[in-house]
Amino acid sequence: MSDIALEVTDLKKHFPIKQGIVFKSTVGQVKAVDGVSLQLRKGETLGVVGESGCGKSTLAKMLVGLEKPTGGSISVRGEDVTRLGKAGMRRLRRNVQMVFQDPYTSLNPRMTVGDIIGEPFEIHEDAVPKSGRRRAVQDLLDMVGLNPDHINRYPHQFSGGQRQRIGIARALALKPEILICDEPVSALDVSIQGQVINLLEQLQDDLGLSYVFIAHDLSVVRHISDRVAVMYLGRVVEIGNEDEIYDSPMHPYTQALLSAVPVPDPTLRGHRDEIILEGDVPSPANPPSGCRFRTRCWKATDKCASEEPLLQIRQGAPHANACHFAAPRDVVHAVD
Amino acid sequence: MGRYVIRRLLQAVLTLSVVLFMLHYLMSLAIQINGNPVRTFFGDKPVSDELLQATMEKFNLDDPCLKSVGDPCWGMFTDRMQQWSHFDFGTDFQSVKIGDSIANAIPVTLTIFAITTVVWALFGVTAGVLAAMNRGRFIDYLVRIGTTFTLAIPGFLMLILVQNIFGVIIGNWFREQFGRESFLSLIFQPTYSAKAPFLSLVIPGIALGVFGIAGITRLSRTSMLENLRSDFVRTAKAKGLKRTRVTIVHTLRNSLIPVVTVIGFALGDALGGSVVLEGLYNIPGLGLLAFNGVKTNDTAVVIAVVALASVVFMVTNLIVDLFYAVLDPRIRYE
Amino acid sequence: MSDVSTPKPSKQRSLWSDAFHDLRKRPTVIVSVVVLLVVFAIAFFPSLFTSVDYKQCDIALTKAGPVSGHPLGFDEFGCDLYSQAIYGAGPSIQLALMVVVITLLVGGFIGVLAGFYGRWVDAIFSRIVDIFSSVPFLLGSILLLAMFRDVDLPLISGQFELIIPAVLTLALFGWTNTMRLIRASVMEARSQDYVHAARSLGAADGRIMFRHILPNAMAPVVSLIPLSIGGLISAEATLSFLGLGIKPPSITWGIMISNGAGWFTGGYPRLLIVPSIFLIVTVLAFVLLGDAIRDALDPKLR
Amino acid sequence: MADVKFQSEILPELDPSAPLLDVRDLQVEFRTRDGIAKAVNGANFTVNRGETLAIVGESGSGKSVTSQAIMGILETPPAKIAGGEVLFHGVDLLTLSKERKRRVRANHVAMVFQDALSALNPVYTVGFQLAELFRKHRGMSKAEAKKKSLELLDLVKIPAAAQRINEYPHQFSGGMRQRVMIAMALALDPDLLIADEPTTALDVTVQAQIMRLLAEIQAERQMGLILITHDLGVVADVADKISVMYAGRIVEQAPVLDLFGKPAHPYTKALLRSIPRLDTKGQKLEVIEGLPPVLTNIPPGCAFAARCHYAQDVCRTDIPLLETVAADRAAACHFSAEVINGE
Amino acid sequence: MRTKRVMSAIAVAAIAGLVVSACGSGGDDAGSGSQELNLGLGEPKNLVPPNVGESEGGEVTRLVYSGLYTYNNDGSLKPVIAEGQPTSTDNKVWTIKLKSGWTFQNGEAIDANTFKKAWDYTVYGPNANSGSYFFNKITGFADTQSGADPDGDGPQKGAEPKAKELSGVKVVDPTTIQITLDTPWVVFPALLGYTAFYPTADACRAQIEACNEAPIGNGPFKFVGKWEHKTSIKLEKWSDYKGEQPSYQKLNFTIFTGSNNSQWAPFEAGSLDIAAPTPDKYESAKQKYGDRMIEADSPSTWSLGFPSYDNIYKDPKVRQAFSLAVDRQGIIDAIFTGRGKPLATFIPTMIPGYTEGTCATYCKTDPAAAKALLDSSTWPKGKKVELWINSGGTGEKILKAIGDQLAKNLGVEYEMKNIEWNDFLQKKQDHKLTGPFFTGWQPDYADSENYMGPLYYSGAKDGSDNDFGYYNADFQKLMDEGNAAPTIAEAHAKYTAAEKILTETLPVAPLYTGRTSTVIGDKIDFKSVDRNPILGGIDFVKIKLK
Repeated sequence: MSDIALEVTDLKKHFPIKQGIVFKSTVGQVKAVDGVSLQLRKGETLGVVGESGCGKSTLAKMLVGLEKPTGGSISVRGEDVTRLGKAGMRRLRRNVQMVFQDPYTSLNPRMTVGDIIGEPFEIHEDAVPKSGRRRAVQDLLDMVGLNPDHINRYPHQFSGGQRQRIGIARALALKPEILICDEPVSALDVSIQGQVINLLEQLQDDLGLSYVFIAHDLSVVRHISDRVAVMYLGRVVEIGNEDEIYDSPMHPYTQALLSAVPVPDPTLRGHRDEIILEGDVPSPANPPSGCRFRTRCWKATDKCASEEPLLQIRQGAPHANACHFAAPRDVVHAVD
Repeated sequence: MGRYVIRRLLQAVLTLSVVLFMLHYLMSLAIQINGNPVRTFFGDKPVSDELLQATMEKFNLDDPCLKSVGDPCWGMFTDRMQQWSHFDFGTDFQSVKIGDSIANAIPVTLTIFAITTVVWALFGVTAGVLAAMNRGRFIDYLVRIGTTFTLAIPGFLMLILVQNIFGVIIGNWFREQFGRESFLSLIFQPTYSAKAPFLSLVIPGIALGVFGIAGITRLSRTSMLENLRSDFVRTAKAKGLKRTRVTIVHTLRNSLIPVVTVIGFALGDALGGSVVLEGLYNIPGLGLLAFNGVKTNDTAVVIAVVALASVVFMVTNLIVDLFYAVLDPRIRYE
Repeated sequence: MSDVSTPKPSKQRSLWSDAFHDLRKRPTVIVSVVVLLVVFAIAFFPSLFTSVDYKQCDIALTKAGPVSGHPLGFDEFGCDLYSQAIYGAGPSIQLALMVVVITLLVGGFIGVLAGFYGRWVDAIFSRIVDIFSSVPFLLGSILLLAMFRDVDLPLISGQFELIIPAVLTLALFGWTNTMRLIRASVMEARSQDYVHAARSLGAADGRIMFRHILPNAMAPVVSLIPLSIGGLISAEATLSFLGLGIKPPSITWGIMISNGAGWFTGGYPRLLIVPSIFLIVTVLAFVLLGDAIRDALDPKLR
Repeated sequence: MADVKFQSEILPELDPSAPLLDVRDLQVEFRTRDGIAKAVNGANFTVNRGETLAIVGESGSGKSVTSQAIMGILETPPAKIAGGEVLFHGVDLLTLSKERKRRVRANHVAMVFQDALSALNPVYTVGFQLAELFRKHRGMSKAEAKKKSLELLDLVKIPAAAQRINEYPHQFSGGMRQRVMIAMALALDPDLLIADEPTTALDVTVQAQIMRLLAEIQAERQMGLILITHDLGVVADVADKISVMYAGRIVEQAPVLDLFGKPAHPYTKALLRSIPRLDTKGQKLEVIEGLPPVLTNIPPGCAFAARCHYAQDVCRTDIPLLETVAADRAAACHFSAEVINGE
Repeated sequence: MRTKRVMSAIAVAAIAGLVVSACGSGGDDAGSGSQELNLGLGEPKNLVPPNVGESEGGEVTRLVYSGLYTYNNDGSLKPVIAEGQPTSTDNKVWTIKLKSGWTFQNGEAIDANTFKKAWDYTVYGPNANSGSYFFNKITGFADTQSGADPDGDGPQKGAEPKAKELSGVKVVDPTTIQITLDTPWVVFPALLGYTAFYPTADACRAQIEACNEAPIGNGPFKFVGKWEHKTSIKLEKWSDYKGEQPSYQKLNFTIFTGSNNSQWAPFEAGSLDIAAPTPDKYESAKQKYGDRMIEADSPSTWSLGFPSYDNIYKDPKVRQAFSLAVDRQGIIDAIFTGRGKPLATFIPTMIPGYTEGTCATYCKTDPAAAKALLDSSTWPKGKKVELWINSGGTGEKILKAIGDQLAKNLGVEYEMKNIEWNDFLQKKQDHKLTGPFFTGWQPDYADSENYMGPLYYSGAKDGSDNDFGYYNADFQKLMDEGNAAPTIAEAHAKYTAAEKILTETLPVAPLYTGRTSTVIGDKIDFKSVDRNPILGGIDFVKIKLK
């Protein structure tokens, strides 16, 4: 198992709903993430997709230690970091870093680029000796394709794409093995998205990084990922290699999700298998019994309400899914 | 909502108890440091100890704790609270029931506040809205200059000037022209007149209103401007609604929400301002009651009036918050 | 809203330098800055503006009109009105500055703590703020000053002894506003991604609070500083007017107004008008500057 | 083109034979702190009944401003319509009196905004905001208006409409809110619907629902639809023809198949190549280097020149005009012929 | 035992009030022709005669109650209920005859017994009446007081008084009262016009608090309704009054409690019939109302007190230097627009026993002499003078003006110590004032003795029992001789000799007497206005409305 960079087992995050006049008591739980298990291999990119409210951002936050899990474990290099104290968190942070969604809010507008990228060195003083820090920052700028002379500029003097590069440089400062990218390109214009995606791919090649790539844009995820996990209401409903998921999705939700993504090719119009889901995602405070997707699923039976389908490799599928009635269906390509 | 109100009330009770105790402690400390106020009853006269003692007993100021600096005088505090629980607020140094004094003062101060609030609502909000609607034009500049000046002239100075100019100079002219009983003469009075209790409060009330009007006007203006730029106003325009409807139904109501909260706070400030106002105009309201209480170290009066002020302040703010929820359906208090 | 209103990044200047450039161009700013520079010079170096000792009074000259060397004449005590007005600036301005510094430090610190940690820390400080704000500011100040201004404070002497009681009182009731403001903007800043980023780098709470959150939460407070200095000068004048501020023979504009008020319709309007103009012009300059800074920092409010 | 409203009491002078909407050389400027920003710099396009025109562009390209100029809801100032015509069945909407402009809105031209949460007034119920249209434009009674509003909510498939009509916008989910927006736009049966990024804020599955709803309603009512978006996937799915905007200009205009098949402008071409596709496995993405120009300081010549592989000296001096390059299509490029014919 | 007496001035109101308005403010009603007199008033402390201690209460009490005597304008006693002047053969036992037929407004008859009961009530220790000390020279006074409290303010109480009645007061018959003093005192009758000696009805004493709110009087006016605290007091003519009846029906006091003296403005607005202009309005008032203005010296004196107990101020030269440095007329001109009179004596002019120019040497302005004196004194060079005053009121201005002059004429720096009234009183009594202080005196009775004995006489040889720490054996001796003198004239001769000693040793530097200027509204018949310099107020009973 030495090729596992990061392993998440039965990870849970429940936010209590509190009520009370003087003393508040917990009257319920918002189960943002409710039993997620994932493995990230060294050097690979694991895409995590799902709609808003599925828990993917909470998952990302737990992975970098911004949220404390309610249950389950996260192990980095075989060490469970959720059980560790401050020192463990420090180690986690040296190894696991995050790239944020919004390049406008994720950089402190009052700090220069040099200060932003150099901050990790100040926090982890042993990372780079004081004298070498400026050099190190300039190297990082160079690495992400920015002019090293711009070290004294402020974030607002850069465009969105350039800012995202700054964010990436900051994340790379401590030479982590794992980058958690939370919607790193969704705030960027289409013509800029490609630049950042290419940069991430190139850095992966150069530095041997492992990525957890969280996004709602399935096209981007397909483009960059080796493996993909699909989340719905705090659970992973399907996980597998990129082509397995996209070409032969097993879970009805995955199928619906993929079919809903428009493809920039007018010739496919009317030739794709379109699944339009009814209704909205249920509240994570009160998820449906059994299979969480059953309320919107066209395949749902009584079994789905009573028995929770586990995420496992089922018959007829090369990859794990969580559906009692899993069956492949190609919704991405034209069907005539 | 009910739960929220209960929680807020509980908080208010807690806050009030602390306020009461702090006041009590401060007043006790003042006596401990400055000496027993009962001493002043006798001026420079020699006072026999027994006379002093008897007088102190009469005003409940004979507790030995008042002689040791720093003593919180718990006993006095609990006694007072016990009295209060029977709605007995004690007597002041004139042996007048404080409850009665307050009851007499409340209508007067309320009248002032009513006038002040009307000034704010009528002039402040209107000016702010007009300025926002005519942004960058003459009326906007006029309103902005006006608010800047009202901010720049300290309240007490404004009151002095108003009293001297409107009450004395203009008022005297009216009195010479139209006689002393004329309507204008009664309005332009330099002090409160028991003969025309309402009319003689109009100018002071307006003056007090001018005190805090800048904040209201500016907030109305910015809030209005913000909403005029909002997406839902754009939607309303896209719906082909008339300008007046867009302004009043879709902008004004949303803009008034923050203004209402500020009026709540501003009334708290006005209570402070009323101390100066009522002193200058000799208006027998709460501010004067409090001011005289402080001046004479009349602990019982000060604590009662300030406690009342805090209660009014807290209740006003609670009502404002609830009203806020009524105005803005997004606010739901747990 | 519209696409164009977000200026293109590469040309954008920083918030502060942008604000500064914006401010430099406004006539009101230029005028008020000049006025304030003069006022500060007066406050800290009064002897540059008058060679007359403000304490040198000749009662025989009471309310006498202007004569050579005494351009504004004399007050009721036969003191030179001009030099009184000049020396009257110092205590007010010093007091206002001290109060602003204290409220910024105390209110800022507590505001950051309350906003950052939330929960019980916030609950406790918010209750304390409730307590202070439920006692009307002016009433509370009068209460405290009337009772305790005569108490000798240890360790303080000289010029400051005169203003310290008022400083402490005004600060005591003033910090809550700063605290509330800072708390609100800290709570807003707390959930920004750059804070998450710092946290995910392992930054300690102190670093996050003071390096990341505070500088960003300061903007709304900064524009309020001139306004609150103006307000404090007014407040000091009010207290002096009520006889609760600085004591003679030290002089402030508030005392001058208090002494002069009665003479306004008594044949000597000058005694009220002179200190009033000094006071109003100073406060006005602060208000205008504060307005301009706020506009510059938050253009959408313009 | 059935069911054309030949008579309109608001616009009696309209010419039913003229195109539904014909925008000619529309120019919009904004006063900003850095100078005049030319947000729209000569937009030309037409929309016919039953037709869907997609206006595609990145942020700052002027597509939203164009739509608001058509609606007549630009804030003026800071905006200023510097020139051009917006002909609705031959009537220039820009020259109408304020009152007539107002009545054209919602009756003839309606709009759906991107963020329904902020576009709906938070302090009124959904029912109130819908009924308002009927009451103010049609003079209906409260009860009638409510009935019509309910019908509309049913039309946009809001479940339990009778209860939800009394709820406030924040109590609706994103998708439901956008349906309310659509219902509002459709209330007075407009001839032209402008949808400004109607699904950008929504999840893909919801986006699919909304796009399908819009398509159905358009087909049923034979409205003209202007769809403003940056998402080429959505465009490919629903548009009849496409206008691509860049830095305030329309750089290419073409029927959907032609545009995706053989783009005639380097920008369009680069854009199509820079987006990852769901149905193909990733190879390295082509990127458009550089940034769009600043609107207050658009360089002379072609605005795209700095980022363009085809750029020659002429591109830096002469502004290419939008010219016909083939049947039904136009492009604003000095080298459109080369571009359309591949490399 | 402290021998000091009265100073009825209370706190802020007094210092401002005396100078500014003294007792009288009035004006006329808005021309409605109604028989009403509208006056302004500060809030009285108490309206029960035994407990009235200040001018506001005194003003109302004198209208609602009548006593044995009141004062003529020359300070002599004017009988009201009494028949003729008090008589005595030895100045120790005094006999007073009463008129008969007088009653209270509730019908209760007034006779000698009424007075005895009232006085017994007044002096009885536990009743805590502020007027009781007026009786302290009467035999048996000490027995009516409570014993010392063994534990200070602790829970134990002092011993009960030995007697409930004042043994020195005897009812000889229903119209004769006999008062016996501990020692002979020729001045004693001068006390009898004071409100403390006014009678109270049995019904009043039975419910003293109610009586305070709605007095049962025996004077020319009776209460309409209750005392509306801090708002108004309304009186109307009591038509059964046996004495001089007012010529009009109603007298309304509006009570002013504002932080400034705000009666002038309402006078100008026509809601008051008599008022005194505030100092700053004086000049304009004089111009406008000059012919209707009554200006008169008041019997109250104002001085700069010296802490003789303090090492620095022990040296009489320092005190003399300070006194010489003050320009009294300048202060009066500047702050009171000339309304006041520099004091060159310890006794004001209208008081029996006044002698002109007793303090001619040191009660004048002579900066050169002052400087020389100070230089030759023990005054430590560079010492900052601390000037003490209770905060609020006009006194602060006067003290500042004094400070300015000390600075100008003596070259010393000064610092104002404004402290709260109660603190000031306490510190003054405890000899904790560290510098000169502003002090005023309003007489209790019209005699020169009252300006000296209560203030500077000391039982202890170090002067520790008066506020000034002043002790002078010669002065003590002369005062004692004066008190024991058989006739008023002889007494005054001794008192004047004693005053001479004060003018050399200066326990205080006399500054000025106040001068009231009262403007009479034009609805009042100006000729009917009679101002009593001893009582310091206008006789409202005599006023006639036009």
